[in-house]
Amino acid sequence: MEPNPDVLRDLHRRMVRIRLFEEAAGKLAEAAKLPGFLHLYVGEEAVAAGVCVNLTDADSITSTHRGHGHLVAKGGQFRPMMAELMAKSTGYCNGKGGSMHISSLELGMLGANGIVGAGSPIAVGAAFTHKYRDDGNVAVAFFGDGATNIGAFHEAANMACALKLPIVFACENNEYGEFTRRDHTMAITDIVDRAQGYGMPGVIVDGMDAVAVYEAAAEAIAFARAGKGPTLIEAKTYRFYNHHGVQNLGLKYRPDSEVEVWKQRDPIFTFEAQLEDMGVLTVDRREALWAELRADIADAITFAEDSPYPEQDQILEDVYTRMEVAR
Amino acid sequence: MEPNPDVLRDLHRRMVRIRLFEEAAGKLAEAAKLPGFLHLYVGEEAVAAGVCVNLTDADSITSTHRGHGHLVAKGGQFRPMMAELMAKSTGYCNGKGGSMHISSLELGMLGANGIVGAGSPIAVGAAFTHKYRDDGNVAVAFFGDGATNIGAFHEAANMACALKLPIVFACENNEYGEFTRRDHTMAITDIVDRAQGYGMPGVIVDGMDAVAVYEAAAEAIAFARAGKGPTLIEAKTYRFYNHHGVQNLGLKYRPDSEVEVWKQRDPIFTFEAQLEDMGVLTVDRREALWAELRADIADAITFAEDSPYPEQDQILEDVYTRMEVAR
Amino acid sequence: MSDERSLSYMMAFNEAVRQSMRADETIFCAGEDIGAFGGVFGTYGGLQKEFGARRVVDTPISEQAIVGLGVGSAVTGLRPIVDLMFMDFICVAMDQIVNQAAKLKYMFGGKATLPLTITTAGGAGLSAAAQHSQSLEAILCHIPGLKVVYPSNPYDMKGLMVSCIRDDNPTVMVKHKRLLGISGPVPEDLYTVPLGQANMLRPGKDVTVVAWGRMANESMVAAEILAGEGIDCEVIDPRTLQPFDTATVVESARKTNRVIVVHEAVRFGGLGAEIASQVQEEAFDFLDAPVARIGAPFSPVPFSPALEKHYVPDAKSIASGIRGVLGRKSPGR
Amino acid sequence: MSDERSLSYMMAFNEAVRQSMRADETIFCAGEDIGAFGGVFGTYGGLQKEFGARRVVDTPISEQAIVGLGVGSAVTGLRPIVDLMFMDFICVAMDQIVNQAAKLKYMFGGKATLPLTITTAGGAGLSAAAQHSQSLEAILCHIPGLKVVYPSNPYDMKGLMVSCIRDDNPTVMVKHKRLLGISGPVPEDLYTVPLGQANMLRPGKDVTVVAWGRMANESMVAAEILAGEGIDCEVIDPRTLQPFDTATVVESARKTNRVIVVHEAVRFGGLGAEIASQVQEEAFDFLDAPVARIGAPFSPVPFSPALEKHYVPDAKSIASGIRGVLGRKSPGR
Ligand SMILES: Cc1ncc(C[n+]2csc(CCOP(=O)(O)OP(=O)(O)O)c2C)c(N)n1
Ligand SMILES: Cc1ncc(C[n+]2csc(CCOP(=O)(O)OP(=O)(O)O)c2C)c(N)n1
Ligand SMILES: [Mg+2]
Ligand SMILES: [Mg+2]
Repeated sequence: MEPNPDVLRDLHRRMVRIRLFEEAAGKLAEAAKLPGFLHLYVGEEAVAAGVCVNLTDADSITSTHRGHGHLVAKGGQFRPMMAELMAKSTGYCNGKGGSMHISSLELGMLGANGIVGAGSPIAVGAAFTHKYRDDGNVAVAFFGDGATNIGAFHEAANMACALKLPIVFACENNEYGEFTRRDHTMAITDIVDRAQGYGMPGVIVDGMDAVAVYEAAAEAIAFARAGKGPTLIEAKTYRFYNHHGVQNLGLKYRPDSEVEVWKQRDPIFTFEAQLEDMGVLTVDRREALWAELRADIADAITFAEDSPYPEQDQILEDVYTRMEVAR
Repeated sequence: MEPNPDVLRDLHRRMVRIRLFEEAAGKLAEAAKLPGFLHLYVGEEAVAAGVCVNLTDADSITSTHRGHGHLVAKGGQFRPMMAELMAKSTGYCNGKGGSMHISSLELGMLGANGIVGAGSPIAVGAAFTHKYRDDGNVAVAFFGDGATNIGAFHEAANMACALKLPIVFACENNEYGEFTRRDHTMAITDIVDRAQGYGMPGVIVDGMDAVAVYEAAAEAIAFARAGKGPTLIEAKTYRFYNHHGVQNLGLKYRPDSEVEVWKQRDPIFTFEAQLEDMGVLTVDRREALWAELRADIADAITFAEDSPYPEQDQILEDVYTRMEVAR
Repeated sequence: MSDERSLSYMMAFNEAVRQSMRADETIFCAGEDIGAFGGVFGTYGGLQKEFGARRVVDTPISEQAIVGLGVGSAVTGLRPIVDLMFMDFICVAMDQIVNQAAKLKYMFGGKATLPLTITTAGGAGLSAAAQHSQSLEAILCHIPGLKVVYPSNPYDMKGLMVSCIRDDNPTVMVKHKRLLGISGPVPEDLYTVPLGQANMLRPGKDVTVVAWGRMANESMVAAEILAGEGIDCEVIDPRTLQPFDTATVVESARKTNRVIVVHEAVRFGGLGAEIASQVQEEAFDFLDAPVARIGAPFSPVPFSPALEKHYVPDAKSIASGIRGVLGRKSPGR
Repeated sequence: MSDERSLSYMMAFNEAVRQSMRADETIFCAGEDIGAFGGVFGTYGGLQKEFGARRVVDTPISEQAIVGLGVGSAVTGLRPIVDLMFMDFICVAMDQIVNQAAKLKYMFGGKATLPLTITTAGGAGLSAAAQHSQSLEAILCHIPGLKVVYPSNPYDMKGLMVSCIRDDNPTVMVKHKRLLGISGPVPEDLYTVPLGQANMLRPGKDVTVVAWGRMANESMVAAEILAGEGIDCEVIDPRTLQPFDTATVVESARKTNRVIVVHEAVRFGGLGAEIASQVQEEAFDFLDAPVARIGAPFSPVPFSPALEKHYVPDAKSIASGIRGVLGRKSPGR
């Protein structure tokens, strides 16, 4: 499933959109303009983009605490995203969710999630709907390496296989859970070794290579759409910034040299070089794209800044869906 | 690790003790003399016996809802066991736990458990103690095939491997979880396929063959005692009676023919035939053993029947360990 | 007349699910042993036969994934009913219930509906010991986003279950294990009992008794006993515990001037505390005695029937609690 | 004088653990990121350096196994301290907490001791949204077998934490996230604050205010504001929520005749309900007004600081609540 030039450009655009959104969010956070926690996706763009290029709005995804990248890749608009991060009433969640719960049901993005591993069972439910309706759509659960140690992931993976649901488990293995190295918390080298325990295929992919992710995801998604059941994809990747926020202000937990090695493999810059070599992207077009998207970001920031905060009386709204009394 | 004749006789004795206890409990339950739920271990005796022959009282085990067999195999005495099932104050748990929570800390039996899968994390804790103290002891977690679908099992297995604890995960795969066939709830054939996802060795063993279980357990336990970490043992076995109680009174969920095939492989009778062939057990000795143990059971029943129920004022005892006020 | 047809509590549940499923293709059920076997309590009996394995799904023993299945399918447009066999097992799935199902709509700024029903079996009285006998409704009622019902009779069971299924919010339907076999009149048609409306089981003038689930029935027996002593109890079954019908209870309190709440859960921190607090807040000047509470003592549920029978409130202990509120002594105490 | 040494709430916790570990080899700590990194809140900082990775253990992200590790090691003779980073995550481990840790001793007929301490961080005020801001103490307090502490200042933090560690029962130590940085006098020696004893933060004669964690401090500010209006508040910090020091609160209620309970959790079903119920039960004839309760509105914790600031009670809203109990109007209301 070699991607055609349109797909390549689409992959690229999605990645750049994520990068710009995240860099902007990081800057705003450092300027104390974003309340709450912020988990940046920078460095991992190829995973969300590579997977989501294969999806439509009718397909469902679940996400993690590190969810902006997934929403952008699924088509998220900068304005309501930025507004949400700034806790404004024009945000995707009207300022009630924030970075950790950003979502867009119209785009099939069933929410970032503050509980590690909790998204996967929800993705199983979405996949169940797709199978129940026989609508040809799939669900993708994104989660980290650390999340595979939690029970909810396990139950979701097993149930999806037992019910043969149209779902892809997309693991972003960035070698850390918060500030702890992966090898302290599991005795295996590859997450994908867990796939066989559920009875699904597992595939390792270079998470810094958008095309590799795209191809693996295309296959797994086609497999799911064909009714053949789940796949576990492990994308080896790395986050360039701190677990949350931008710079690590606490104890050092990753050697600089390690960060540097991974930064050399920046998923966007290496991809751009390839695309230029292939003639799919010219320097002009690339620069125009970045400029265009930078303008979008600036616009979104202005929009968000100009937006009102929610009003006090909205606290008690949206807790329940109000039901007609007589039905 | 060929077992010597003493071990063989020990295995045999433990299995017969389990069988007699369980048959007696079943009869009492049918006579409405045992309150609450009762999950019989008949058919699976080779597993508990084969594992526990390798353990001392200083080693720890955790158990399941189907826990009598584990306690008997670990050296449980009939009198306090029977009294517990009869809800008497002379029971192992003073009548507060019953069948589903039967335990004996002095014997290293950390409790039957009414929550499927919940014993494994507790076994991890016991194994941690053994490692922390460097006392050379191990923990064994017993659990069913169905329990491997629950998150707590997964977390326990992974944590035990990550911390390289002296523990053995002993799965009793009896092909059913309650009234549902295993192949409806998982897409794999062998539970042991899950071992690799945690980074531990996995071994399949014939759970109707006490010697096979013994050998596999001996190896795994030696491995654990040597500080090499966990092992997953999958014993293929079968319960001869209903999920709870004795006979199935509800809808039929297992074909009679299936039950029959397994009963042909009765772990005790086939073993006795072998032992007689080997000259390890004479017919006389066998009959004497059954008679002796039957008498023990009768004694235990009398003891339990004659024992008093706990008194109302004991309800509020044992909730907390009382602390000295000033310390 | 169809209204006089008698059905068990268990079959009333079953019929609610069955008729609802016939009427709405988006409804499905999932849980352990509920398919081929019909559920360990028989409450899902025969449904898979009628609706097939597509709509009545046997799941692995995976409570977190079972509730997650409900959350994810509800938010994408289905109307799931998921079963957690024993109420104690809500603890296993607590994150999906409390942090996901209850909060998802809110976290999404209201842009989601979650027509999810969780069914479970609560209560003691079967010598099922500490992990299979709990009454944990107070925990659920403390969580914004959830609704909780706990029917005491077959009529309410059917009507409340239909309401739960139709409700666009996550609801928890608690069946009491000891009530499964009781029978009573249940109309054949598909009716609802609205959520959030208490039921006046017995009007009276001397004291208000608030009780649900099995305790509602025990309280009725207590009321009969006390009627013989000239004490006229008003017994209110809230039926829905969240949202709670405070108005009905407060109105009654203002009339009788004495209130007692009865539940099976341990007294400390039980829902009785919330009800008592609300009553004294809203009927302070009407109260002739403190609002009393009857609940289990502060211990896990003991296994031995010799203990359990004293642990769970019954008509006798309720009657003596009511006498206490009225400043009367119980005989032989 | 050592008593005048000032330490932060966070470091008071740290010192309690450190000094306890020096004194008792059976104590170890386990949790996510607590080892090399010292915990995401820094509360475990430097402990691994002093005690090594054997005694300060970084675990996988596995809350159920973390608590299970505590249960199993406690029952076999160690004295574990296990950390659940955010209080919201108790839901993930709820089965091990509620069905295992709390009940094990009882189910075993008393033949077990479980010297387990679970530490966690509760409370809102960091714009951490619905899944990282909850106050779920009422749930834990409803479970027989658990003890629960919630310190409001560094002195109590150290003393209560030492008591938790030494207690032979499962205890839950809730640190309030917003108090981590506050400082106050903390003796250098290893002292205890006994579990189950309330602390009279401020004697007064007009009204009793019961509040813990951050709300204790906000209530003290409210009391200062009201002092200027001639209202003399008695502020009681129970410190331990389970077992609850009813006697101290009731005694105060009998003196002041007016009581208000303040907590950060949602009002409905919060611990305030239990306290209010007990007060009206035991001081009915002394009360001049209903026992009042201040808590969060019945919704998940909203992310936006614009909403969260109104969601969490503060000195101002507490002051106006207290005025209400006294039948006075708040200015500008
Ligand atoms: C149940 C739960 N436990 C712990 C946390 C705290 N926490 C937030 S992110 C995180 C690390 C997750 O690691 P991983 O799954 O690898 O994702 P990554 O952050 O590396 O993308 C942890 C432990 C949480 N949010 N939920
Ligand atoms: C968390 C939880 N879910 C469901 C149950 C109900 N239940 C009790 S035993 C059982 C089946 C367990 O199957 P398995 O682990 O294979 O053990 P077996 O009974 O076959 O020995 C179930 C579902 C339970 N006790 N705990
Ligand atoms: Mg990671
Ligand atoms: Mg089984």
